[in-house]
Amino acid sequence: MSMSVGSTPQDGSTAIDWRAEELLVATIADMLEGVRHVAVGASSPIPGAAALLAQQRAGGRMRVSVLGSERDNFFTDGARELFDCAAQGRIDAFFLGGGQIDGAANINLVGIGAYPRSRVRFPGSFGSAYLYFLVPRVILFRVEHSPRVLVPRVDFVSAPGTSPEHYYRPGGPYALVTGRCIFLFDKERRRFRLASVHPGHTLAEIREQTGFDFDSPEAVPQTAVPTRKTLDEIRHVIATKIARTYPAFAAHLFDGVPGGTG
Amino acid sequence: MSMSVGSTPQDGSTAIDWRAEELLVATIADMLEGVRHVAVGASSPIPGAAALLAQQRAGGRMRVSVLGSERDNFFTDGARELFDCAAQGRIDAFFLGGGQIDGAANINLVGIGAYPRSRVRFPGSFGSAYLYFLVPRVILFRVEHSPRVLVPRVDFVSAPGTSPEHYYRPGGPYALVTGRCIFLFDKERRRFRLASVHPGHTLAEIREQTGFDFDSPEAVPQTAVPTRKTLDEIRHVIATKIARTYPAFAAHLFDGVPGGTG
Amino acid sequence: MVTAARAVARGASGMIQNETQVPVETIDELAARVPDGAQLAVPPDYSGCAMAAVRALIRRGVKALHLVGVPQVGFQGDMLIGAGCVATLETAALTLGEYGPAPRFVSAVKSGHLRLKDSTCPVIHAGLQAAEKGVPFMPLRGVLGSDLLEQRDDWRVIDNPYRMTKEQDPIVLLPAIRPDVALFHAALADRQGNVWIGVRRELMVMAHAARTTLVSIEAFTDDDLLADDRLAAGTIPALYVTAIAEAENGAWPVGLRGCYAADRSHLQRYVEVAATAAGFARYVDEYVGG
Amino acid sequence: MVTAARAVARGASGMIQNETQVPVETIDELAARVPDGAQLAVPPDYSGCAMAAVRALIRRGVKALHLVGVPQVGFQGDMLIGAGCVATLETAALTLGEYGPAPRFVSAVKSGHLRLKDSTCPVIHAGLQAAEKGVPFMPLRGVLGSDLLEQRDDWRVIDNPYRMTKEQDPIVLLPAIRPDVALFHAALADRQGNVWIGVRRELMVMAHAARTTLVSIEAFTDDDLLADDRLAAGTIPALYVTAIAEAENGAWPVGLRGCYAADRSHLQRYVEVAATAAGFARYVDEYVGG
Repeated sequence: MSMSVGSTPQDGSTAIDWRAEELLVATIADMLEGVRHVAVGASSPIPGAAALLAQQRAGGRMRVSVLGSERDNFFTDGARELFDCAAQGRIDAFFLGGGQIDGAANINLVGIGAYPRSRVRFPGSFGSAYLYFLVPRVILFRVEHSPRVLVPRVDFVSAPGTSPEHYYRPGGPYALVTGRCIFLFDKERRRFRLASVHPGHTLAEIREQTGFDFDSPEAVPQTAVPTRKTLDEIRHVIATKIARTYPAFAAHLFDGVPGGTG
Repeated sequence: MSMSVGSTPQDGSTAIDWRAEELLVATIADMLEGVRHVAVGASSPIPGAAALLAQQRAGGRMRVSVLGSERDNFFTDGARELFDCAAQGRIDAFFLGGGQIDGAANINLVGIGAYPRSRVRFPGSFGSAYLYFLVPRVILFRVEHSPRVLVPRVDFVSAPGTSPEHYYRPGGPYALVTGRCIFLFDKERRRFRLASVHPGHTLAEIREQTGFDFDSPEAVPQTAVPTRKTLDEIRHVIATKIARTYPAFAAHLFDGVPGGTG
Repeated sequence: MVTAARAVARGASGMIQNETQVPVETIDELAARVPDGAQLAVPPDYSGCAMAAVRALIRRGVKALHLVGVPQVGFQGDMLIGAGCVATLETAALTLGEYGPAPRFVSAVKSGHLRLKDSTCPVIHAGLQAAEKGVPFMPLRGVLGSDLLEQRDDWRVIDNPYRMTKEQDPIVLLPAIRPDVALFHAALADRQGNVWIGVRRELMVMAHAARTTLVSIEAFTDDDLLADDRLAAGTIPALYVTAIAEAENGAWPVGLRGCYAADRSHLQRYVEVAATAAGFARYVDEYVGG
Repeated sequence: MVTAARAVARGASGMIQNETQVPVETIDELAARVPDGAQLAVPPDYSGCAMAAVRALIRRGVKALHLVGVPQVGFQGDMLIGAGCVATLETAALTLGEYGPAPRFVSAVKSGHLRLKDSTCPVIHAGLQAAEKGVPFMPLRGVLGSDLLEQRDDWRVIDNPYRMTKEQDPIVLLPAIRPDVALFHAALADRQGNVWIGVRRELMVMAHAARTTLVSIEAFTDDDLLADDRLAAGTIPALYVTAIAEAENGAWPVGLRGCYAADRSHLQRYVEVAATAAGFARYVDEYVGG
């Protein structure tokens, strides 16, 4: 996907340029405030950069594990350790995507069409059916925001968004972040509530591009654009770390941005 | 305990000297024939020496693990590995002792008197309640052969000698080796059968010193004394290994025996 | 640091010689040990993949494998499926990561020629741990309400016998996974057959759980891997190793931690070529042979 | 061996700085973190015993501990019991090995002042693994028909839900053991708080399972233990470590693998002196203080 560059005047300051990716990084970093340990997939550069930014803001007092990475992963008990660690309550936040995501926060990582002969087959459920239950703050992240992805009901529930009250489930969905907006998940109502719309997008567009029904405040706020301070942090501090952890992403993101590869 | 030195003429050969410990080592080594992997306690020098002898006879094609030893233990998954390994069917033989042993091969490693305020308290059951179920050839070994140890019914069953037919129990008692004799365990009859009496001991003495009832053939054979070849192996080959693995025992056993510390 | 140095320099070698030799074979001999119909466990692309052995398996035309990804599988899975070696696929995912959808897997799913046992990572780990512990099953949190559970008649739900709550506390039970064969690649083995896997500990669980463990390695060392605790801590003892084949670059085109990176251009080319069955056949002709 | 050398010389250090510091404390500060009444897990004499911290615990007069031997316990147990610190003892054994019966333990058993939860090694390992996996229980083979089972109302027997047999297949379920505190001694830690334990992997399970993990070490290293796979393979990540105290010879008079042997004459003397309560009190005066 390609993402736009915005130029937004900030309260009382001169206009600054930011990229859509930077907005997402800043937004997700906000959601990680107070988190002690966040795990991120190796091929999740935006959540990964957000985690690094949140770690930076926490003065380093946050652990970031990059799964599947040879280097940024401090596990020493094999591939199962992530899951055991989550079950021990030692992972506060995690990211999940979805080939399909529905309005009850169910996610489908298996395929489209009737299982098992999926018309479109995705890789599989990975650890979703487990981590979604055990990690308190699961952020669903999918840049593509279309009726193809955000469906009324997923064709296959890799991991359910909600469970009966009496189930053991310390974890679950916290938010759904897309290229157009932010939804927060309302655990009481078991459905999403639109929290903010990214600059350049509209509520009408989001209704049209979302296959599921969701709640919305009367006046929908705009997603806060990254502050100059945040952009400086991303470009001058995080960029170096990002480049080492997600080189391809960093090359794409910081190409031509001054100081970006710091 | 102190053990005697015997001098027994062998068929057609001149008399040779052997120690009681050597008889036990040789006897137990015979019981380990065909075993692929035997585990031995760190403070079990006689079974340990027997395992080394059996390994030697097998041309090295037998693994010997000395538990709790820093050096002769090839486990790399922590203290649980022995037990997992047994459950996987990878340990063919093991040794257990008992503060009390009864005629149904129940063993007591907990204490004498009513639990929990044992009149005589032993260290505890260790892994017996598990390994006795899972290791096919468990050899009970206790040099002291007295009514105090070999009782009609143990005061506390650390591990039962037998289980109902339908229980999952690939393992169990194979023999009971004492300073006076060898019993083999009869799984059908669920009781011991006297197999042989060590030179210098008698059936009458064994009946008197055994607190439980046992079966006995009409003519009880004498336990075979170690052959010259076996004694040579013990004294010239095994002794070196024993000395490294069980230094105190080796010092005791081979003190004054020619070639013993080879 | 004197103490520190002492701490990691144990030095003393094992006292009891366990001279049992683990057979050293060619990669084709190793592959010949995998019978048709075997339940074969393999690691993901980020762990130690015995790619040379997988090519040998395809050459020998192994059939009807029950392939288990521990907990997921990558190129090994796509190639074995493409070559018609796999009847059943049990995995949390079959993923080629950044290289995009796995072409032969996706095609086999559409054709319905593959029996799928879709799973989730911790279930596969727990199943192997159950086999490692010799227990028939393992309980696990999560998974409830997933369609994975609907599709798997071998997963059970019971009311937690240790629940502290008044209401039911459903918990999933999973059967042990005891592979007929575990197959993986590692950097090093010693002459006794001990295999060094470092922090890639899922390989150790596989070896503990499987009936037969086949390992290809980059190279032998003449040292005793169990003699130094630094290495012993990341070593699978020979007890669990059935046979070893030396295969330099044996994980190629996938990478091997600490040794070499993935051959990205080759993997990208694979994904493009294997988009069609004919293209995959050409790839096999060129790189697998047989 | 070039490849071999490469294999074990990964070299590259971690990229993401996890700067979270594990507090470094005095041995008395470490001991102060163990509250009265805590369930305290400690290793056997052959593993890493934090004897200096145990002495600190006795000095501070900790009370009503639920002491768990993983899976058994030695001198630590006898001393803590002798000093009146232990209300409940859960262990597969309390053994001083070749030194003979444990005098304060045997005396406490006779007096009835100790609540005994006699166990067996694999049950304790399985209980800790259950806590490590965040499951409420673990199944285990064996144990049936043992009086241990009779005495433990927290162990259950169910019919194996996966049995293949016509008749019942009883199997034991054991509750998770989640210690409030795991306490042990290790050779090395780095400045980030990662702790090297080599092959003494029961210490890692303890750290994973416990709510709080307190570690005394021989010395710090300025290297990053996770940067080299040789050391990382035997390292508990700082994530699981609550606090560290430096204590050279911290396992004395027990030994520490790779560092020093047990002080046999001291241990022998302990057993003789501690034969009476008065003798034990003198021992405490002399060697524990407070």
